[in-house]
Amino acid sequence: MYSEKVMDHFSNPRNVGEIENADAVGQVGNAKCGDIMKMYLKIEGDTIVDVKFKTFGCGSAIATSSMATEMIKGKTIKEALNLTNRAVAEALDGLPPVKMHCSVLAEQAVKAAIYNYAKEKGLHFEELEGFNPDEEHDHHDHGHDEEDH
Amino acid sequence: MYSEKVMDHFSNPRNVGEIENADAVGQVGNAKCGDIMKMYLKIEGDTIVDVKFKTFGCGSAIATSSMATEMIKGKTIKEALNLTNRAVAEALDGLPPVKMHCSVLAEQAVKAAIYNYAKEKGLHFEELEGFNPDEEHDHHDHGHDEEDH
Amino acid sequence: MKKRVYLDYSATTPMKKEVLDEMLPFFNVQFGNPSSIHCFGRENKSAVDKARSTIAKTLNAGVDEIFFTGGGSEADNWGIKGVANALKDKGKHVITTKVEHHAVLHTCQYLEKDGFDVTYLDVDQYGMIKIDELKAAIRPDTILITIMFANNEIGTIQPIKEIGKIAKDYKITFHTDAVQAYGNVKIDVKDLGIDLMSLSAHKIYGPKGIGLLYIKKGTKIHPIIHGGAQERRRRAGTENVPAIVGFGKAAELAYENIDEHVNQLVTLRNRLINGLQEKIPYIHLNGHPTKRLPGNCNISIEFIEGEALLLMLDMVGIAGSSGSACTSGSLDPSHVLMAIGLTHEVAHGSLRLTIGDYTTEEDVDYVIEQLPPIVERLRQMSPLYEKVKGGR
Amino acid sequence: MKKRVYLDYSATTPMKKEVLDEMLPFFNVQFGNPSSIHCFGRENKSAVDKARSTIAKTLNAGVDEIFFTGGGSEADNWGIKGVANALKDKGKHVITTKVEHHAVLHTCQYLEKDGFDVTYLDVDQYGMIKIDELKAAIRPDTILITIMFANNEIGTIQPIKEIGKIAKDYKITFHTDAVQAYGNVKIDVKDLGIDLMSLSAHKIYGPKGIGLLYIKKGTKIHPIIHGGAQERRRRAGTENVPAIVGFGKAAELAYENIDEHVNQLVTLRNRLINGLQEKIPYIHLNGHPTKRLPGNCNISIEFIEGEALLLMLDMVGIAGSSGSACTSGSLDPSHVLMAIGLTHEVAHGSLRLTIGDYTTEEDVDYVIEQLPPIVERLRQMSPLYEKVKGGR
Ligand SMILES: Cc1ncc(COP(=O)(O)O)c(C=O)c1O
Ligand SMILES: Cc1ncc(COP(=O)(O)O)c(C=O)c1O
Repeated sequence: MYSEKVMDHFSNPRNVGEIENADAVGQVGNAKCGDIMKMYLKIEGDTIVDVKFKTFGCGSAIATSSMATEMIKGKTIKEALNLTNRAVAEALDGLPPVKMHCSVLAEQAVKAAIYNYAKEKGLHFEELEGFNPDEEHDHHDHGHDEEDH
Repeated sequence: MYSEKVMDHFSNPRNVGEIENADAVGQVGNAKCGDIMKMYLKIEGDTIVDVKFKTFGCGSAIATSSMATEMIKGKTIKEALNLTNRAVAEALDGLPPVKMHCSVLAEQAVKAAIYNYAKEKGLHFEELEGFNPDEEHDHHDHGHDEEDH
Repeated sequence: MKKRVYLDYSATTPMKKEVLDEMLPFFNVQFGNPSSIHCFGRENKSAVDKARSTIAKTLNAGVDEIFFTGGGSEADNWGIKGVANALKDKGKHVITTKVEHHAVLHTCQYLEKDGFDVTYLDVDQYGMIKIDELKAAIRPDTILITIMFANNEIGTIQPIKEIGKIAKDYKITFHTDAVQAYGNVKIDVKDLGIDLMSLSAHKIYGPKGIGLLYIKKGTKIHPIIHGGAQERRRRAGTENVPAIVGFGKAAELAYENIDEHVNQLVTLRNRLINGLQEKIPYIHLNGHPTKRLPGNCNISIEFIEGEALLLMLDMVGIAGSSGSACTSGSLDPSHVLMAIGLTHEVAHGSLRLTIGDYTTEEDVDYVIEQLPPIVERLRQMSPLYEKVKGGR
Repeated sequence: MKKRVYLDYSATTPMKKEVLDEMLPFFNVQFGNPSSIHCFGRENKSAVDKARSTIAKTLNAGVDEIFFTGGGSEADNWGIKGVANALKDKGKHVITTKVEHHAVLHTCQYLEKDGFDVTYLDVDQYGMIKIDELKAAIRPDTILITIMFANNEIGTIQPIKEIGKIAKDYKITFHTDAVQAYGNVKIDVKDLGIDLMSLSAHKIYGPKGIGLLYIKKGTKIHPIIHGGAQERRRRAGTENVPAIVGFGKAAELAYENIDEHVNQLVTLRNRLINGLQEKIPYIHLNGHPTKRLPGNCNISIEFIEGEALLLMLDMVGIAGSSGSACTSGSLDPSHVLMAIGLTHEVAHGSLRLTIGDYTTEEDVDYVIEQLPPIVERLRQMSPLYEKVKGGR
């Protein structure tokens, strides 16, 4: 059901762990849905010099976390904010429809960390306009066509 | 589904045919139900000296006709009138429940022939009281337990 | 061993060796539940997907329009009750015919008890519905038309494309029971305008206990077997993997050489019909002379009764049927034969011989040789025959 | 080949060789339709009768009380909807539990849409219903109690005999889903006071796609698959002869040495539970400690999620499940685990390992060896675990 890329990132996840004294930390998801992602960023200037994650969740939650950290490491904050869930999913050679919410979660986790960072530092990023880290996203629509049953 | 006896009487039926100038002829059943039995009797005194049948019907209709003719041949009219459908069925080592109506038909065919004979000759047999050869018997209740469907 | 000639392919077929071979590993090697996450399950999921796609292709349907069931009867029940329940707020009128298989007929009768109104269309002497009568039967509250593709007893093939067109014009859901047609007729669900269609594998040399309902995308229908999330949440129950795989293989075999298959059946069937008609007086063919299933020969043999005939045929090793095999629990004359206007006695004397892929010319000739004396023997016993011999 | 350890016997089982051997002739040699009159059919009728009688004996039921279906889900749907429809004039209240299989639960929910009233009984921390609550739920319009025999996820066995007694006292029809219990528990339908019971062959090393509904003589129930006269006019569809024969053989094998079979499973299961509990902190057993299915081990492993766990287990060749296999189309936490009071996160971390006839001590030891490092690895990735390591 998963691509080889997903299985690779699941079984050998990159950047697992915590960053002591991280500059930015963001956590999204909740245990009810079975996925919690926590991201730690080390930021120098406007560059993300290090990133780590911890994830409670299914195979694709772990794989998307891993892929997302790889994709933003060494990038600017702006670039990181422009990371979309589709880009993460594509980088993994796709996700099953029922798992697309995991990639959404990964995007949200990056945003949440930067949101917290911006709040602390009094910075403003237009990419974060309208973003609310506590919002309950309907990321658990499993995409079944329940049409009429 | 049929006993060996039934199959024997079906594949080698005894007394098939007609009797020219029979003393008694009786026909029961109708094409709607798929069974018509016609019996011809040759009667001397009060003895059935010969009997033949013709049957349009299923395997057990043919077998019960054959068995019934065997059972009344050489018997007195009274004895023939006392032939029950159960006796015919038993003599055949039983019939499937859905086929019991065939044995009823055989009993009726004998009775009908004697009824006609009695009418013609002005005879009276107490065994025929209440017997009406034209009555529609519910002999096509196939015995299914349709309980509640 | 005694000669055995099986001419009851419409009742059921032997499974082809290729089908069995394909199924075998799934019984005890690759036996996992396809809904499971582990490899025992995953490998089966792809086997199921493959079968689904093979079958979809034979119908010009999408893979997401094929839903496996426990047989043709379940598919018929689902198609009809599922739509009736989904649309009952829109209307409660259903149109069908007098010649449907019992799986359709009894389902419609059950709906009647449930407050639905059902029109049973008449058919002509060949078992064909009349398009005008179908149109006339349509009401504002008609929600479903269910008309079989090909009749299981007399083989008559209905004008499905015309029916599909009418259903579309009036925006009525159209279900067809194609259990007998599948494998014997080319079916393009899109071209024919079919919304729902029932199939069964054991009629095409596949396994028993597996069928399917084709559901055109967007068709409103409720499930009838609720439970697990299988079949995209529409038909619950652990997938019958070996049977699905077998169904897929049987479908592939049926359609890879369908023209040849049909030609062969038609040739043999005509040989049989002609041979019998030449040798036996007072018989006539039931069903449409040309618009009929390739393997179907249904004849009425006057003055004798079908069961006795079947028993005598059985004694010489010939397997046929009288009316539908499914209805033989009751020996009432077939509703199909009554609907085409036969009298009770002629209906009782009907014989259905259905030819299939393993039937040979020799088999057919054997029947042509064996049947006439049997018929004559039974006629000699029949009180209905004497009149004719005397009279006509 | 890589080591493969199948511990998902509750999802489905491999078919036993003896079962397959028994089935094989019926696919293409003795393939006739048992409803047919000819010998191809007759010989199959007796094979079906034999299987029916074998199974009836294992249940202390009459042969005329066994009705084959296309699986356990169909049997559940039939038992429930069939009674609801037959008795709806008497009342429209049904009692069930919160821990039923989806085949029961979703059927009950469908009835609710249809105007029925359903009480879903709570269960205690072990998944047991409380007899007092059952009694309290009974109303004058209660027509059906449907409570599963043994739970498919956590293995808890309900007090069926007490339930049967209450149902009888109140003259309410009692249906039980014994799909998981059959073959693992001795079942005497008369002694237990069961009116209707669903079984499925593929859980006892028999074929998929075949199940049955036991219907106590005299029980009022409508069919749900209408059509031909099969199964004494109660369940239409050409009999799935090979599968019925296989079901019969599987039943025979299951009950000829049931005590031994159960002992073996219990021994291995306890070895597994004890081994894991010794080696892994923060885990606990779900379900009743003693009143549980012999092969069932269901544990919650805190701080990690089940799917990830299953994938890692799969990589080392171990097949388990997290929640019911049938529900894995949705990854919502199992309703059963929620009903016994687990929090969402603990429910997500549940692992079901079910042991069967082919499980060896070696298999169990392999799991006890492989699981702890996997759990530790996933916990190291989990943001929920850090707090504990820091805190507790
Ligand atoms: C308790 C229970 N009931 C019903 C079912 C459904 O049975 P089947 O898969 O044969 O439809 C299952 C298994 O899937 C089950 O475990
Ligand atoms: C036209 C038709 N519909 C439905 C069925 C029922 O199919 P099944 O026996 O697979 O339930 C049959 C055959 O029995 C049939 O011939």
